Amino acid sequence: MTENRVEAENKSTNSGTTDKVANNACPSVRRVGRRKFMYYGGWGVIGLFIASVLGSTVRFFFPRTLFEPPTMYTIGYLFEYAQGVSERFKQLRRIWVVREVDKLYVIGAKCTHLGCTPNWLAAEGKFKCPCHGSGFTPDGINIEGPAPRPLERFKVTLAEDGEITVDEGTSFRGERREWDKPGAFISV
Amino acid sequence: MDKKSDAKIKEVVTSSQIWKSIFRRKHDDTKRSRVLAIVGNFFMHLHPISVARHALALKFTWCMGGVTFLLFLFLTLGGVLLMFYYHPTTGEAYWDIKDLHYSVPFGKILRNTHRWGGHLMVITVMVHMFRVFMTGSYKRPREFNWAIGVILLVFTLLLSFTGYLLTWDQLGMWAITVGTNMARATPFIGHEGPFGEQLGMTAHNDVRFALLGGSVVGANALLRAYVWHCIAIPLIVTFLIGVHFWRVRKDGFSGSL
Amino acid sequence: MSNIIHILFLKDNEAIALFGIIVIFFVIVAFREAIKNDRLKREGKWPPEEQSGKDKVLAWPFLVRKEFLVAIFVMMGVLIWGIVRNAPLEEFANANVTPNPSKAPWYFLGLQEMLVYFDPWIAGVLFPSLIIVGLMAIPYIDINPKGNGYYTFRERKFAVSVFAFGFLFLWVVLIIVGVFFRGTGWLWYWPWQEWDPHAIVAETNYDFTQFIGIDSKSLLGSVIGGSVVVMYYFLGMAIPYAIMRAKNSGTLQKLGFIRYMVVAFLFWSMIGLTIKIFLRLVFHLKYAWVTPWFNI
Amino acid sequence: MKKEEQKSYVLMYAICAAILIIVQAWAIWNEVVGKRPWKDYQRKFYSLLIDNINDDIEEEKKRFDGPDVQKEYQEVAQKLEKAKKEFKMSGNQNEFNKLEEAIRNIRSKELSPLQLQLSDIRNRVLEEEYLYTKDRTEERKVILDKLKEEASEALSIVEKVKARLAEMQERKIALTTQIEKYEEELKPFVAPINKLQERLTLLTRKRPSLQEYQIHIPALNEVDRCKSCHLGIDRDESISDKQPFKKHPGSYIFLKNHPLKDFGCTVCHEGQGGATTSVEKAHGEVEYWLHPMLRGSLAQASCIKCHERTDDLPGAEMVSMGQRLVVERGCVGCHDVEGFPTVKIGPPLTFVGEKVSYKWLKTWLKDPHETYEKARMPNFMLSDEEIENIADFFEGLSRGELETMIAADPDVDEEKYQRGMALYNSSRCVICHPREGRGGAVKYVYAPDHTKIASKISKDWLFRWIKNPQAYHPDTKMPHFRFTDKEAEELVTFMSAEFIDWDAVDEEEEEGEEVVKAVKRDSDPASAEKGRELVKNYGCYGCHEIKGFENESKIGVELTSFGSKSVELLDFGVVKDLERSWLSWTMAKLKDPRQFREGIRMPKFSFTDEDFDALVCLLKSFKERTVPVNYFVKATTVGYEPQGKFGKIVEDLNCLVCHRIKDKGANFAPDLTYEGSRVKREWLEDFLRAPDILRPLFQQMPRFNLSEEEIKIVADYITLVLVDDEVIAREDLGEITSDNVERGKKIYNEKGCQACHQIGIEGGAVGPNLSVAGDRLTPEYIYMHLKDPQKWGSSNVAPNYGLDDEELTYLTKYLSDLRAKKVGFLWKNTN
Repeated sequence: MTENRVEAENKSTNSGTTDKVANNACPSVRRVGRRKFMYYGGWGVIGLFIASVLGSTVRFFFPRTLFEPPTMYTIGYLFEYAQGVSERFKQLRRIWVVREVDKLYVIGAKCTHLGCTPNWLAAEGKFKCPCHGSGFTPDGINIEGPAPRPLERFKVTLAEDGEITVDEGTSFRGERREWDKPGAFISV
Repeated sequence: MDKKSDAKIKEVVTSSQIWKSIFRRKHDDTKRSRVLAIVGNFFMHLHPISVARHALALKFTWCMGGVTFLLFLFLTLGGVLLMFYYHPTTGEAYWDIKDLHYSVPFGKILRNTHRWGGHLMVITVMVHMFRVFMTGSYKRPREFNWAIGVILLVFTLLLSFTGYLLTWDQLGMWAITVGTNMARATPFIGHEGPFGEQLGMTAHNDVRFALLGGSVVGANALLRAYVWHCIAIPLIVTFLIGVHFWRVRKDGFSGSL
Repeated sequence: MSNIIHILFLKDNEAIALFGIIVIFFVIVAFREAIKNDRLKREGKWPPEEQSGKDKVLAWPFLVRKEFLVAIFVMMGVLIWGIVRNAPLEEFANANVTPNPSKAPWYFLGLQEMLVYFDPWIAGVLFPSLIIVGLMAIPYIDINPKGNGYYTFRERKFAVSVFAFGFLFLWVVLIIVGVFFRGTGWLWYWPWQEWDPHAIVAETNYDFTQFIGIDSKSLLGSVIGGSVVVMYYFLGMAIPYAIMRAKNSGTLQKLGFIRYMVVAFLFWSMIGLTIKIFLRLVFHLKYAWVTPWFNI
Repeated sequence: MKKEEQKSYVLMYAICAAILIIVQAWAIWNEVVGKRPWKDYQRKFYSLLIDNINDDIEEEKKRFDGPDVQKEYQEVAQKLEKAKKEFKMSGNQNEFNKLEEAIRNIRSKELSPLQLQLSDIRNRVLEEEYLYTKDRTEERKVILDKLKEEASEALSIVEKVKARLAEMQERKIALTTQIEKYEEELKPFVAPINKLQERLTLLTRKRPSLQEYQIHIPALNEVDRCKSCHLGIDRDESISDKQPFKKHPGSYIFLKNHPLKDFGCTVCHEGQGGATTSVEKAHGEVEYWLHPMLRGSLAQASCIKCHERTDDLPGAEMVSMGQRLVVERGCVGCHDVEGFPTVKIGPPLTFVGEKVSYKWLKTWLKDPHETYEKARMPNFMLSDEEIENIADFFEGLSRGELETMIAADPDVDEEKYQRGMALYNSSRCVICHPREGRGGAVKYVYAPDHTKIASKISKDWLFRWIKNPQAYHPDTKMPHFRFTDKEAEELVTFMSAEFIDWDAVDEEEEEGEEVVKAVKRDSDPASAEKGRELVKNYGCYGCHEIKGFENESKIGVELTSFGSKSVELLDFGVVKDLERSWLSWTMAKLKDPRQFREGIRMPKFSFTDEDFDALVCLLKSFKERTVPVNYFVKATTVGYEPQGKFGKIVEDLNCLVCHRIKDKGANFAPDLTYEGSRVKREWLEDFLRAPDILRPLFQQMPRFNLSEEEIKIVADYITLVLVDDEVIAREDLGEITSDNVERGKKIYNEKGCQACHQIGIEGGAVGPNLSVAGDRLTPEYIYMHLKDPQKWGSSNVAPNYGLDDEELTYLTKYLSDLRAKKVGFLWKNTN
């Protein structure tokens, strides 16, 4: 591994070896060349090894399976929701279920400013975030404070037996005009 | 490879500001810089500048102390990684190990090597001690370092022992049960040891109770084993290894007649 | 034969097999080196040039490169081992079901094997403490200045023999016995025998005084047993002392009284251990000394 | 030797480095491919899925290209083309575009700013309101009112704009109604193909990544990754009939009622749900995993974890059969199992010496199944000496009143014999007691075979038994027929002449022994004492009541947690070539209990293969329950007990051996839970007096000779208590006229009722005879029954025809009109 240095050392400290080098110069040069190749090759391989171990370690940090609450779940039937904002699933799933005259949708209870959980102020008819005072209308549009965009809505569908299924995997963002897309609401 | 370009690249690399900021000085093949390589490097500083020629021979040292240290480093790193997927509770520990086996990327090989490496370390520590005895290397002036070594041996066994319980399976649980049951027979401070009963020792106030945090191997014992295994003993061992190495450097390798 | 292979790959046993192989290998290396050195010494070729300690080699690169090679080699071994063999993981811990056999971690199996012959406070506490204290005491009681830094047997016959006996027999062999020869119910099984959890072995053990017809639990039995144990230590210490004294031994003078007592006590404890194992296996001796508080 | 400085390790270094990188590559391969078999399965699954969809598309295309479909399709397509052309031609398109533009403009230029303004005003209103509540000054009030006014103004403007917008949108939509209509019409033609194609592109372009699927149920502390390989387990259709791609069989019972997300897989099937690295590990068929997978019907062992009762549980047939067997076959006589009652299933042996003949006893002990195929008593494989000892012991169990054992007697009074035979038939003994293997139709009633009964028991005992079975055996399932002494004597006469073991008679004649009248012998006391020891040793008192053994404990091992016993604890003894597993041991133990070593006392039972499977399944379920409370399914009805005088009669007659009332009893005969609503009282009383032939021979209820008083008690109870509110509520069905009876008859014939039911002498014999249905059944019941046959008793196989109310009414009237007098075919009682 440190062969080139060894060679140098031999030349500088031990004059005896110079004879040998002189005597069979050609094979020695070839030998040195091959050694050098193996030396650098060896370091290259070790470098590769370390890199791959680091790579494996990085992979290690991304588990295959999670033990988190499901992102797809049911929230009961249409008839269970009266018009207005329902806080039934706020504790369990951190969502609000909103029913309007002709549709029902699900709003994620996560402020678009810095991710705090806003409060529903029924008296004032708006969501108000305690962190920096962002306010949202009942349909989730930001009306005051620093929040940059409306609250997100999650995908809702009706299962075969009439239960409402929420899929947090797909979210709809108002500022991108996604709220009219199919899946963003259930028409009643 | 062309020698000239080789040298040129080397020149460019080694004279760059980045290289210099890291390596502090030039590494050419002179005796001086070789000495400086040891003296001036944090990691290499554990070595003396030069060693007796016979101490280089594998058949003399067997390299067991070095291997033990290497394994200690390896086990520490691997152990830190394993801790990311481990909860020391009776409900989760076993399933976490199963998950390491079945689901976590590279979890299985990590756990396997941690286990086998641990065994190997116990083996190499014993063989290291055997070698030190056979070469008489504990003799003056290294008596104290031998004593440190014996303590390190004990702590190595304890490291492995505490690690046994963490899998929370039958093997670990009963190995620990059998192992700690010996502690209750400690004279005076164990409730089944000589004079223990006379001194008022019960299963709830003796030395085993203190070890397990309870009268049986349970949730407390698991947590204790975890803390001992992952934090307390490694800290102690690191400290003692420091002293051990420092003494090796100060006393020199044995063999000078 | 299939049984021994089965046992070999049970739990951590492959590590212990490796341990056995490594120990045998290094014992051979150590004694070969020792004999070689002794021969050189006898031939007057001592010290050999490279052991003078004055011929030094730079650590960088000559030591470091070797260490590096060894490191690669060890990592390779551990990795292969980790890929090929899975670490053991048995059933979920259950305090109500004890596996049969139930064994401590392998490095404590020597102690567990001793539990067969002694009460737990001796096998599990006293002897381990004595081992640790005794090991730490070695540099202070071994005042022989020779053999410092090279393998030798001739110059340290007593020290090497005792240590080799303690390490190889009382530590390694007992571990091997505990791992490979003790099966279900902690019964003795030869490697070719199959472990049978339903096997029955009749074994009745007797206390020492029962051999001479005295109840070991009586005061008389206790006194007799106690005096045997005390006499063992006393005579074991006193007789060599007297002999050495009579011979005017230089070793004894250098040792001094306290060192001598420590050496003798540790030595006879070790020998006593072996004697008890022998007596149990051959004569079914249970205890030599029975008291209401402890038994030996 | 070279000096250290001259040595070169570069070759070794290169080799070590090379090996190291190879090992690392190996480790990575192991991680990515070697230990992840599910990746392969998932790939295969998706390719199979794509193949399937391709096949479907082909099929759809063929259908679409068919001439009929094409013709219709083209028609609509042309209409659409025309509509489109018109849309363009008529200038509607221009208008459409204009409208669209206008809507966009209003939205962005008018509505948005207005809405912003509105929310600003609203915010200010809220602020002012808040401030006003603080200081309540007049100035604030003024400002607030002004703001509020502004707000309502802004709101009205917004509303106006919105209204305009809506109007415009309506106009826009109106323009394209034609096109949209045809487009809608076209859709069904191509929809299936499009849908399939869409799925295909989704699968090929955006196939789900290869991943571990996990079901995590914290409540059960369970992590199942089974779906990683069994990707198609919860699909509606199997894409392959090979595992692991199959769908779950019987998914209506299992998966629909136990959604994967709430139950996972291992709660029923066990196995190692978290394991994904190999098939064996995942199925838990490896060392150190205590719960290997329960395949197929063995998974029923898990039903018991949650379901308190399984006897009516669809899909749990095997385990419920096991549960029944454990009690019925006397397992609990020797083994304690938590949750199972201790029942002595055998007859009491208190005075057995006066009941059976010594000779019969010996043959019986030798092997009960030789004598009686259906015998529940297992074979204890006794030696001849043991048999003699036990027989001697039993012989001594007698009150000593009977001097002689008189049994079979072929020479009897002919007249008595004939009368006895008639009585024997009308009592329908054969429903329970088989004769030469025929009869014995009631499930789970192990009544002795009558073929050779006369050679077994004494006349005197038989007489007393027939008079009142419960006097000898309180728990017997034999009903208490109300025979007079004369009748009983006739029966005994008939039986002792009819049921003689002629083989034995021949044999004995050859040996020159006394044939029929075996004199009671005195047993040897020493031998009897030995017999007593043997009875104790084999635990005969577990099933039989034997005097002197009342306080003995069961001789078998407790089985409460047998299902979780580890293999090491099972004694394989001398058996070497048996697979070391719980399953094979248990099966072997049941089949041949004594093969493992000498001294095992468990006898050999005569089980069918099905029984063995059921028992193994049940034994597997014997482990500690670990499900949380909310998973636990309690039995729906709590033990019903018939009360009062009726209860006594029910007990005396053992009605519940055949009938079921409120989930208690067997289902051999009709469920009586709602009998009061079903039948008319007069008919019921007649029937109890003399049962009609209503059903095939082996199912016909026997005549119990009840007294008038008893009949009244039973009829009272049934009509008052065993009723269904729903049936009572529908009493108004109108008059029966010949007109609507005719219409009902027409429906009866149209629906093919006669295929199963008999009226008069026509029709099938699957269902009950309806000739006198009008006499028997209440119209309300007929109506309700026709409406939903399944609801009324589980044995009803009648299909639900989904008749409407009118049809139901007519049919009901027709059936109600079927009375004895009308049919002109008077049904006589059989005696």
